[in-house]
Amino acid sequence: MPEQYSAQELMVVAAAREIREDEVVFVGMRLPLLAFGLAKRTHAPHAIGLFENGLVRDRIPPPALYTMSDAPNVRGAAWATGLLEVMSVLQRGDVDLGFIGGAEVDRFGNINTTVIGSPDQPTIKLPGSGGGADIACLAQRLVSLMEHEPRRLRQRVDFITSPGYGDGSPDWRARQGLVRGGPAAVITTLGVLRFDPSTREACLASYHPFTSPEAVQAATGWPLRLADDLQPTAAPTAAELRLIREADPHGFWTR
Amino acid sequence: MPEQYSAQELMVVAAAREIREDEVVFVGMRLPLLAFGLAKRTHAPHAIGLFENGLVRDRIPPPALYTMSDAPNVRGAAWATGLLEVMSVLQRGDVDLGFIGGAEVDRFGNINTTVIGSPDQPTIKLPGSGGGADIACLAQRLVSLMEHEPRRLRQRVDFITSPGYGDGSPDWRARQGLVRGGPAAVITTLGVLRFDPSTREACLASYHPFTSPEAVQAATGWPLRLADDLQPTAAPTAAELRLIREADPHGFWTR
Amino acid sequence: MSLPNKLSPSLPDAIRRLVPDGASIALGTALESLIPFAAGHEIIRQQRRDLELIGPISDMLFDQLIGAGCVRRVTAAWVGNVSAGLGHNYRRAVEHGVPRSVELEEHSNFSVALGLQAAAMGVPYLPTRTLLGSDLVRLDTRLRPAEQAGVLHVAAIEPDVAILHVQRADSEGHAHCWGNLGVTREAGLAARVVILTAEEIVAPELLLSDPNRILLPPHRVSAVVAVPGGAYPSPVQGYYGRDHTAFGEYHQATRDRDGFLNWLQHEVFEVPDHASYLARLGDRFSTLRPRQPRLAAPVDYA
Amino acid sequence: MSLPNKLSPSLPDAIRRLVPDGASIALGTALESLIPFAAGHEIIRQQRRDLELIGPISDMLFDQLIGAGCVRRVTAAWVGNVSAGLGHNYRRAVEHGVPRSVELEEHSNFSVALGLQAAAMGVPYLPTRTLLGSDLVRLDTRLRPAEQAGVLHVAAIEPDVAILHVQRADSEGHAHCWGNLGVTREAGLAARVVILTAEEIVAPELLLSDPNRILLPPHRVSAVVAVPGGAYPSPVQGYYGRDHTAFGEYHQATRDRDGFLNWLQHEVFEVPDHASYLARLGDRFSTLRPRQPRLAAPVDYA
Repeated sequence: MPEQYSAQELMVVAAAREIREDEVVFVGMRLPLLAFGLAKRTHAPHAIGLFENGLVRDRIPPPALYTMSDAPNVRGAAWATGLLEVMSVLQRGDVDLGFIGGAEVDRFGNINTTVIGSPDQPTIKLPGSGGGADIACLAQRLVSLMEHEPRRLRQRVDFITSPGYGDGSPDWRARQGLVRGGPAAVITTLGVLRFDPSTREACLASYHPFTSPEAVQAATGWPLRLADDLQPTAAPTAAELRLIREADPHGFWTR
Repeated sequence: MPEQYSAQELMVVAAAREIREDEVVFVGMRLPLLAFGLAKRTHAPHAIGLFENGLVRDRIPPPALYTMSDAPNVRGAAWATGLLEVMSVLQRGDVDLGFIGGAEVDRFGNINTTVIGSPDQPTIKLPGSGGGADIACLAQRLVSLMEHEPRRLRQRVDFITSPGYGDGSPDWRARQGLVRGGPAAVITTLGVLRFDPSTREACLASYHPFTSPEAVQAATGWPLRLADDLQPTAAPTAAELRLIREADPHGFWTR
Repeated sequence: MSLPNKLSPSLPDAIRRLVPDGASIALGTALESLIPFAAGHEIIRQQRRDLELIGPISDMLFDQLIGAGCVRRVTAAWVGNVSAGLGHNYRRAVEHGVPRSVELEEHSNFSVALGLQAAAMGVPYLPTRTLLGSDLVRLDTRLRPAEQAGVLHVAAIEPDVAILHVQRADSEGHAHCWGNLGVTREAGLAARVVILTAEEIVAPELLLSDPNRILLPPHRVSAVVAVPGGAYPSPVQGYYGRDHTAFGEYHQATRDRDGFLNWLQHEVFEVPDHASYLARLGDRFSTLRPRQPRLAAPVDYA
Repeated sequence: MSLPNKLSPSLPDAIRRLVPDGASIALGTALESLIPFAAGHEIIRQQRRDLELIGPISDMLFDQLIGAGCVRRVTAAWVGNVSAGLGHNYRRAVEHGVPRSVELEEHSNFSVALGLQAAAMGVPYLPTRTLLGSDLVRLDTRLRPAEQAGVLHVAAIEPDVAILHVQRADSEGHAHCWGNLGVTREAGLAARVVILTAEEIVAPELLLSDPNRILLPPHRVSAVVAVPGGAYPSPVQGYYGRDHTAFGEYHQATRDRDGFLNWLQHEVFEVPDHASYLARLGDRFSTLRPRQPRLAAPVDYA
């Protein structure tokens, strides 16, 4: 009988699968940090992780981290330095894959973490970019993680903090001067969205086993297209769940 | 009976006197390094010295250094870092006084360490700027040290590696965009030249006790003006000579 | 032979002398660790006003200073609570002007670092390829398109004051700081005045024995203050871990304005100084101490 | 858990694989110390041609490579012999085209560092206030006036290869390097290929015990080679001092072209590898070893 798992645990597994062997990954905190550790313990043992506080790790992150600056994450790091050094590695083009979270994402993968409403008259002031905009601009591929609700997956975000494909026109990123990158996937609590190479539109590539394509569409703020090869997201294996639960023993991030 | 001393020893003493208490000094090698040590052991114990290899020292340099990167100069440094960090401190305006050497200097304090003849058809290829041009552009005051010969103190240098007052027009540095600085003194084997505040011309401020104003003028490649308060350079005291000889025990730089 | 004494007799003294009303202050420069909470709380106790806060991701301390009414302007990449997300005081100030409205200059982590680095390097700007296509460029006048396409210039950010918490320092301004550094070095090289709060004051010889680990050249440091536990509840590598609970508790306690005012009274105003605060914490602080050392491999400067 | 093995079986192997004819190579990045003389001599033995050498103040090694006919172009701030001043081979090449003419891109120390840093940061240029009013700006096309008055832009310098000598490294590309660093880190972050020559190969755990001292992120390192004594006659902090006499002797021996060719034959071509060279030096090398350790103060990462 398959083991029970949370949506967050499935998101960690889906995010880990985005990491390929030998890649340099801009990690950040929360679920992506767990995904990085899972990938290193399974299919990508040589992956290297960057943290914007000024750390690079090539060893498996220790368990029970609450922030990237927790002392155990510093111990055994492959480089402890400054934010500028790590961001420069990113800007140079060395980062294959970057992860970010967000308050809302739109049809073309643009992410808002700045403000709901207008900057002059905010309905909700969000905390801001952090390093998110930098990763979205400068990584070779971007994967974002998000709670799947209609108010979070929107036709158009109120404010583009971290650029995706802009208005969806094929040369939008190039016109901004962005020399690489763009969203590869949005991993949500309900499914995985990927971007149509011609329309730049986010489409449902897989839905999590506990939901349905229709339910995902209903929870999305635009008419969500289904990929031709739509399928259920592969459930976590027992081994994957064990590794995630070792890394997040109190279920702080995944329960 | 006054002690015998070399021209180089007198130059070290004269250079040390240019360093004021609490100043941040861009030091470099050879005689300026000895001058920095002497100043710290006499009138400027709190002076801080910068070295372009990436060192900052606030302790007295150890004796018998041949290069700024000799191991004893690193030990006990107040900062061991990179060239860019030290140059950034200079560019920020933190350096009160910088020392440089040179192959030739002209009437307006411009220094050439690049080429005798033209860059296309060099008569003598000189080693180049090193950090000299940076110090000349960015320190609050510049002091250069030079052998005094007519071919080295010239009406006009073949090539301005390290800018002084350019063509001598009062706003020359400002027109180049230089926000500060300019030569304060040229200390030679025969005397100390200082710059007329109105004409920017190097004038003889003092001649070393073993020579005469006329002999200095004869060894200079332009009609050298004498300062109104021209006097002999104060000879090194016995205590100063003892300290210099402790720092350069084999007389490598000063004999 | 040694440099003049920069030791400040107390944190209140250093704040009084060096942090005037209206100052721009870089704080929380290492991101989640080494946050100078003790110094920030002393600023609140001294009721400084009209400050500009400068930082990258700035955990909880910015929210506290904003709620206490000390802040006129925030120049930062992220303001909130790393454990819990949003910062309630930041939201109240920006959404409703409570206790006062706050001007924002919103950055990414990279752009705020580049602005500080420009000031540290003494140049008017630094170029970058980040933030192209981000709406932040429309709002932030410090970000300007360069002549060359695909490049932005980030104008220099020169704080009046940087308050940096370090593991150990001496009376002359030398300091050792290790772990993730964030923008600590850039802020220290950029600011007009640098205050170091240190877990320990040690002999200069100890620090000069490892010059590669020294944080800043000594002439850049204005004052050094011994503040053991001064980063609590944020972590200090080698000294104590993070009190995660404190961040969650703060988030819960400050959901409404009255809750924050209670928190402020109890956690800041009723506390005469940081030593009393730690004494009151008792075991809660001491259990954060590491159980066994993890020493770095020896290094020989012979 | 560990990264792939980057250890090269020998210096000749690493040079053969990673330094092709025509490559641009950053060398001598720490200025007077940690100069990779052993690697440079191996490049001479393998008779590489048409190289571009990149560096700040570059002691004696550049002069040797130029005299050996390996060099097409020099991008540097200073080429000579720090102990003696001029470099005879450099003069012969530039003044008389012997053994071949050499293109020059002349910099100041600061501008060459900024060019490397621009490449390390992934930007097309970095701004500076140095070199304004210097004739170097007229010659060096990498230096261009910015739109803003009083600012120059230094275009990025991206070496094909950086050869960096370090105190200790492991098979995965982690390295510790201490003392004055010059432009070592910038060159390592800028170059397409990084070769580390190391006094010692140590266990990764030793290096990871002090991540703040690690030189570069491991993905930037292409190959690691054990070359004890590999910087001789330049110094390596903690391992050996500078052989000042060697610099003076070289200056005397290479005053004319025949003298240099003799030197080259005896000091490079007749030497099969660096270990043989050190063996031949015997006491002359071993007396440069420090007599007693000078350990850095312990640091606790707990």
